Amino acid sequence: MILGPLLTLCLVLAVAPALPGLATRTRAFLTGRRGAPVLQLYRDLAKLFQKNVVYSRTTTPVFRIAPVVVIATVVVAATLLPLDGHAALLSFRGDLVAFTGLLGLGRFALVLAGLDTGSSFEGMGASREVTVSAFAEPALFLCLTVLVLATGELSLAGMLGEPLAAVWPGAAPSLVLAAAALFMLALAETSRVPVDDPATHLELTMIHEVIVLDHSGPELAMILLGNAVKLGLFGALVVGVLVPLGRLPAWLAPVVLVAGLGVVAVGVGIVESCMARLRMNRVPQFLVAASALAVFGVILLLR
Amino acid sequence: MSGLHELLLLCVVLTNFWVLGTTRLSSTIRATAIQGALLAALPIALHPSWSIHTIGLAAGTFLVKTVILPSFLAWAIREAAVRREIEPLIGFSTSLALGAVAVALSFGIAQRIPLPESDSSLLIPVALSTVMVGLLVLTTRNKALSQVVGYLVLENGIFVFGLSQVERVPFLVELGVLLDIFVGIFIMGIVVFHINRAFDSLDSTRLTELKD
Amino acid sequence: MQLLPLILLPAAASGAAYLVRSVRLRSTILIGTAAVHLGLVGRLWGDPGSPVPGAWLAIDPLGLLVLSLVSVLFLVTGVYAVGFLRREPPRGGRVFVTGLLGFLAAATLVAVSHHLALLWVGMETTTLALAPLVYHRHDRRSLEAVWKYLLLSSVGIALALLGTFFLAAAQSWGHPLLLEDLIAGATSLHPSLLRTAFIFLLVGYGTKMGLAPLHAWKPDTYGEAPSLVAGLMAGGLTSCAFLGVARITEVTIAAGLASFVQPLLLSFGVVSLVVAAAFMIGQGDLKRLLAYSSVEHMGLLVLGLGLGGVGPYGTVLHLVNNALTKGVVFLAVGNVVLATGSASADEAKGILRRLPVSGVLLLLGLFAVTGSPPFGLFLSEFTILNAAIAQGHPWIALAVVVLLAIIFVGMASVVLEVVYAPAEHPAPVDRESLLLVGGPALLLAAVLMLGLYVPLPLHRMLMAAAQGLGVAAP
Amino acid sequence: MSVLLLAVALILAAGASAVLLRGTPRLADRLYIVLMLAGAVTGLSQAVVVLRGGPDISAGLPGTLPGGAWDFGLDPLSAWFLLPVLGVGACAGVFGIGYLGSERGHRSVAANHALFALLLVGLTGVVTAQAVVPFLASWEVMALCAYLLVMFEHEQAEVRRAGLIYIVLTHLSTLALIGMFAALSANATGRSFTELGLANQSPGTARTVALGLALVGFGIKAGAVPLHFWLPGAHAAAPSHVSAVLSGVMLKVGIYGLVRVLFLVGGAPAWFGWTLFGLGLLSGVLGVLWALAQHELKRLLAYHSVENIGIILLGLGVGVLGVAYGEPGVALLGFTGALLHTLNHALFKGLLFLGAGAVLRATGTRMIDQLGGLGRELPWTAVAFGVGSVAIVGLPPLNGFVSEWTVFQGLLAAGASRESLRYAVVGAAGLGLIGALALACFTKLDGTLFLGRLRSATARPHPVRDPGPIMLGPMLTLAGLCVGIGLLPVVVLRPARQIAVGLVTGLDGRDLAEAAWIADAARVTVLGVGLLAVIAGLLLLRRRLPASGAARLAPTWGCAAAASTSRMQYTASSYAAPLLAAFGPLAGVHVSRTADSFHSSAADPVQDGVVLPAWRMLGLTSVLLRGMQGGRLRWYLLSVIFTLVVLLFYLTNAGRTP
Repeated sequence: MILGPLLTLCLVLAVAPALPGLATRTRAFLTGRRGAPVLQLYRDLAKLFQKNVVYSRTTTPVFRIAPVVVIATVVVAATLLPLDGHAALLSFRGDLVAFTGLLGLGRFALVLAGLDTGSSFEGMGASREVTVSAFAEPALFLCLTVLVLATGELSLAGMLGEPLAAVWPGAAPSLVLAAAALFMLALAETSRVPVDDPATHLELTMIHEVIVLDHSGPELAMILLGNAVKLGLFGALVVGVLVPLGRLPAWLAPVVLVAGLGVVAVGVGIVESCMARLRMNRVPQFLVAASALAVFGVILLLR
Repeated sequence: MSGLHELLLLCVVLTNFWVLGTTRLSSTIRATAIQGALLAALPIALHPSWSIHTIGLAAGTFLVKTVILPSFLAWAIREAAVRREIEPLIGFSTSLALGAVAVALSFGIAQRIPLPESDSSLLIPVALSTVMVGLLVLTTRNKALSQVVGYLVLENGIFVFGLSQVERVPFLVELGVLLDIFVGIFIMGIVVFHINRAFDSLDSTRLTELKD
Repeated sequence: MQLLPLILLPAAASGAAYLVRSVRLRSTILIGTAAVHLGLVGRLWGDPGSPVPGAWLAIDPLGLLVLSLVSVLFLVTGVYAVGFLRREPPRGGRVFVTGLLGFLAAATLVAVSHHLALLWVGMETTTLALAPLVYHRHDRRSLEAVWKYLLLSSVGIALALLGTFFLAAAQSWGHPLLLEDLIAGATSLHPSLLRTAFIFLLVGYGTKMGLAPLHAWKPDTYGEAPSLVAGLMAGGLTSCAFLGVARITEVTIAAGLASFVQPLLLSFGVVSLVVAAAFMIGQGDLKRLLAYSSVEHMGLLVLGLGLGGVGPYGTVLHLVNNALTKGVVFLAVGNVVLATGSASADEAKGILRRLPVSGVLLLLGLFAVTGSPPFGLFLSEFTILNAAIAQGHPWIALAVVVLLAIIFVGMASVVLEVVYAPAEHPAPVDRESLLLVGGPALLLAAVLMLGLYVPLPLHRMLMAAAQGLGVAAP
Repeated sequence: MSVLLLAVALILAAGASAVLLRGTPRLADRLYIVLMLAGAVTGLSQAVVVLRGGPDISAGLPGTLPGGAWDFGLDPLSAWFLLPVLGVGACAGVFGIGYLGSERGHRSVAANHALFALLLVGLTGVVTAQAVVPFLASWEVMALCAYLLVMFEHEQAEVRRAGLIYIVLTHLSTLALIGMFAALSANATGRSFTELGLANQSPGTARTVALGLALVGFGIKAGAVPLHFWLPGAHAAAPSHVSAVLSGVMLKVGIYGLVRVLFLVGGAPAWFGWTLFGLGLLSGVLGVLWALAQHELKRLLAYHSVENIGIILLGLGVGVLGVAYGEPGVALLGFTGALLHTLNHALFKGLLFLGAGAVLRATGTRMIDQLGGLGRELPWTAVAFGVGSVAIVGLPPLNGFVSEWTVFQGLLAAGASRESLRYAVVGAAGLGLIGALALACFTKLDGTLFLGRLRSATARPHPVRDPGPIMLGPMLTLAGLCVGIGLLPVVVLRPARQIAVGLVTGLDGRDLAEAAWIADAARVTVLGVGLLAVIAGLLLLRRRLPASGAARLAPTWGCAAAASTSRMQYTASSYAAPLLAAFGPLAGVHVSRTADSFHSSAADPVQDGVVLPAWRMLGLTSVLLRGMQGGRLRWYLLSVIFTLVVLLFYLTNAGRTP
């Protein structure tokens, strides 16, 4: 029984590193450049895992444990999602709180690691990271609330699985709004344009990149991987909301899922190519807009 | 002899006006002395039955209100050696006018609020007007001593009122009342004396140190 | 006729105290009289004696309650006075003791007299007996205080006499002005005359109680009189004055005029609370502060009286608690004044360090007098609030809660500063004489006990006392 | 009951020993610790017995009215709240021995210990009292002991100010409670809780008044916005182990009171539920926001207590609404979540205050921006504090998560229900915001205190070290409990749920089935253990990597800038600035700029913006009345006459009707 979800999980973990590459490639293509190959991140990870590490003298064990926590939380969070729309490895009432909680724990560790170096740059990055997340969190909960109200289920496996497919006709508008909001959140949580620019080289404009400034070798690799998987998870949420995977046969669902992830990545790329990056103090408004979409969804269901 | 007490009561009213109108402390005291005498006469006039009660009451009243207190107050003035003029807050004519108003008012009230029936239709109105005049003096005079006089007048008014109940209130109590008033005035006099020493004036408007 | 000695003994003692020259002997007379008086009162609890029809002097529960309060408070104050006179310059010792004992006699007369005119005589006498004590310090301020005290109280009391005559006029049956007959023949009383009488008596005795807006003499007098005298006034004199109000209320309610009486009492109560609260904000002088607190508690007394239901029970309980608590706080403040020479919050500071015992007494006294559990006043205030809500006056209850809160801020901000703030010129720790702290400590213990539970005999007595005031069992 | 009495006696004995043996401090301390722990264990054992379904315990003395009987008792609700009282209380007490050790000589430490013991006894009395007078008496003992403990350093003006604000508000709450009980007992035959309950089953004026006053009285004690402002000052002024009890336990007494009242009146109306809900949302968001703005360690923690109280009130509100709208399942979740969070907050907030105390003792400052890099010097303190922070943010796998998870379920289930109760779902978003802000706040705190480098230019007088076992022991104990509950929630979930069942009417079989709950709890355990396992595994794996061997040490990469000094680190204030800026004036940050200085300070919008101005206004208006006491005898006489005239008018008009 748990074999299917397990396989899907491994699949998602496997394809996740390709997603950022895909997004970047799309962006390059649309802006008329060749850009790095889609599988670039795999190579980087492979290289980084081989590399030796440099630690700042200021740092404490927190700095070394953080990357592990980051990736561990993302992976465990993945077990709560019914990736293929049928079942999740682990599911209980209100597990969506655990899902967000785990992502939060990862962020907690990452931010502390940044502060551990005592560098003003990384302090700045950490500050921005928590600022962004402070506005992202309510939006995420509103999106999940839409699902709860639509399906009446309290567990992710329920609200993204068969019951969701059943209520689609009735709740379509709200669900679309929620999906849109989730997509915006995906941009924010995985630090893409317009919230952050992974391609920038000026520390003062960075959010995510500047936190990991001092990380090197395997630690850096884990953080990059974790970020990629996070994108995968949010993509999976979007796909799960929009596509009634639960109705598909068990062998087909994973394929559709991967395809959907690809679409999401391309979408990210398109957004990056046609949007400029927002000023730091405008970022909250972007996320408030996402919440607004979700709130509309909620209101549609409440009335 | 019902005419007599009516006459006495009218005299009481006149003494009230005297107290209001005169400009000298000593003469206000004389006025109260005479008022006391009138009050002493009233019980007998009202209750011709020569009972111990009325006699005693009359005697006691006369003793306290005509003899002792006025002489005591006069002594206080002499000791204090103060300027004898009264500086009222409001002019004499005004206070007289107010006194007249008080009399009118008390006759008016006599109709409005229910009052004990008494042998004389004048008794209650006069009592009330005397009470009002007492309060008037108390509130409008600046000299401590004249305030004592005002208090005395007030008490006189109440005494007149009490006469309507004279057979209801036992003799002993009447004496107790008299004694209390006597002691009260006595202590006030002493305080006035001290005030004069401490502030070298009887002007009670100077007593405004204690406030919030 | 076991009541006469109660009056004559202190009267005689007061005369004696004036005659003797030796301070020691005078103190002995004072304390001895107080003790014997208390003993006699205690015997009355045993057997109140059978009421003699038509007797002017009789003992009833409410009267006995007030009598006991005065007696207890007087013994404590007397003991304190001995210590006080030792510390003060000897001047005035004679008049002082004489006045105290005279007050005891007069208060006893008030408590036991069932003839309302006689009650008036006693009331006036209490006023006069305490006047020389207010003037104890013989300076301008105390002179001003005693002048205002005398004149206002006398005018008030004069109005009460007028009211008494009105009452006599209203009566057409039984011995004149005799409480029993008034109540028994209440229905035969002339209603509108009775109303007039009630108003005059309420204003008259209300002035002596210090109900706002008739309270003006209180802060000045309490502020200038020696603390123990102020305490005796706030605990004893006001209780006597309240007895006057209670008597006439008994009669009026018995005559079926409750609907006329209660609004008056309620409005006096609320106004007193408001005025007390307003004047306590930013009040810098401890004794004036306590004076306003006394206004507040008088307000609560009449409030409970006016509420009906269990209100009167709360009132009589409050009477007891208030008397004892006032003793505590005034005597504690007295120690502060003795030590620092001032009762103003700016000059008296660091009391906890300098007078540890009195400091603690003052601190606990603050909480007791503001009705914090488990001190007695909380229980009576609880009962009064209970009556307010049960009788359908929730807004009065809420108003009382808010006003009590404001009052607490006013008191706490001053007292806590006096207790805790470090003094400008740190002084060594005084060793406090037992005479000065023993009494208040005992009173505080009693107040605490009353908050935890009301002993059965006292409860019965309170019930009986509240009966006449139109009470339902709480 | 005798066991509980024994516990109380032991705790009192501990206090007494502290005073009587002042002469021999070391003996006194040992005895204090032993007696305190013995008392706590005794009492806790009794509580556990009751919580495990043992029979309720009750005892009392008959009393006369108006006071009524003196009943005490231990039902599951009391037992539940007894856990934090004695558990956290005892830990803090032991910690206090070490904490105040250095104060001996120039302060009355012994008295402090004795008062602390008395405070615990008062708290025990409050949660076990079953009648009005014993409740209020214990309540005031608690409040006054707390006051005296707060005034420990009363020679400082700001301590006295904080004390005054505290005592004023606590007295106001006492008055409100007196009024509340007066209303509840308006129609009651006696003064015991059972009798009050019987008298107030049906709605009516008295009950409405009582509920309103309960909100004020218990709201103040619990520190719900806008009645919270006594809390930061008092917590900052008190010695840290006292702060731990004030925040961890005394606030909870307010919650206990609310729940007890709900028990009495049997199902409160909807308006009450919505009020609780609104207060909860307000307290939660504003509490954490204001916490983020603080520069001072203990004030920050105090504001976090406001936030957590908000979460608890959210749960209570959902519970009441569930009952009011006939959704027992929702109500059950709400109440359970509230009760759970009460216990959990007691644990981790106690832990955090003790940690703050350790930091304060080591460094002598409470100003966050002067600290830094303590992690290397105080490793154990850092670990304990870190556990506390993760717990308070509500992240898995610690206990904070368990309770917030339950409250969330309540909110979402409310949304899924059909009644107008479903609007409560907005609370979920609010709770999400609260969580994210809390994360920001505690990353700021941990990062600034323990990580990076020391910020203050002033070199420390002496090298700092972890405190001794007396102080470390309690901290680690509490940390262990946080982890334990997080990994094995079922232990606390079941009793909490049992109590909630007693509060909810009209439960059907589906809601009553406990199995589903236990299964979910078990899955949470799996989640937590799994997470730890994955982390451990990955760490091992990391060891195996070829590159693991030679790690090179270098200075922090300054982005090609010159070597950065410790002054260049991000301060806590700058860390929080962008987030606070997004909330504008609501955050209550006051900035003062001059040509050469920039200073930001945190004010309490309620206290400094509303209450104090209002009080000043009151003072001004009262001045208008002062004229009455102008010192002129004439006016006094006139006021007497005036009164007389007014009454005579009343007589002639209203008086006519007999």
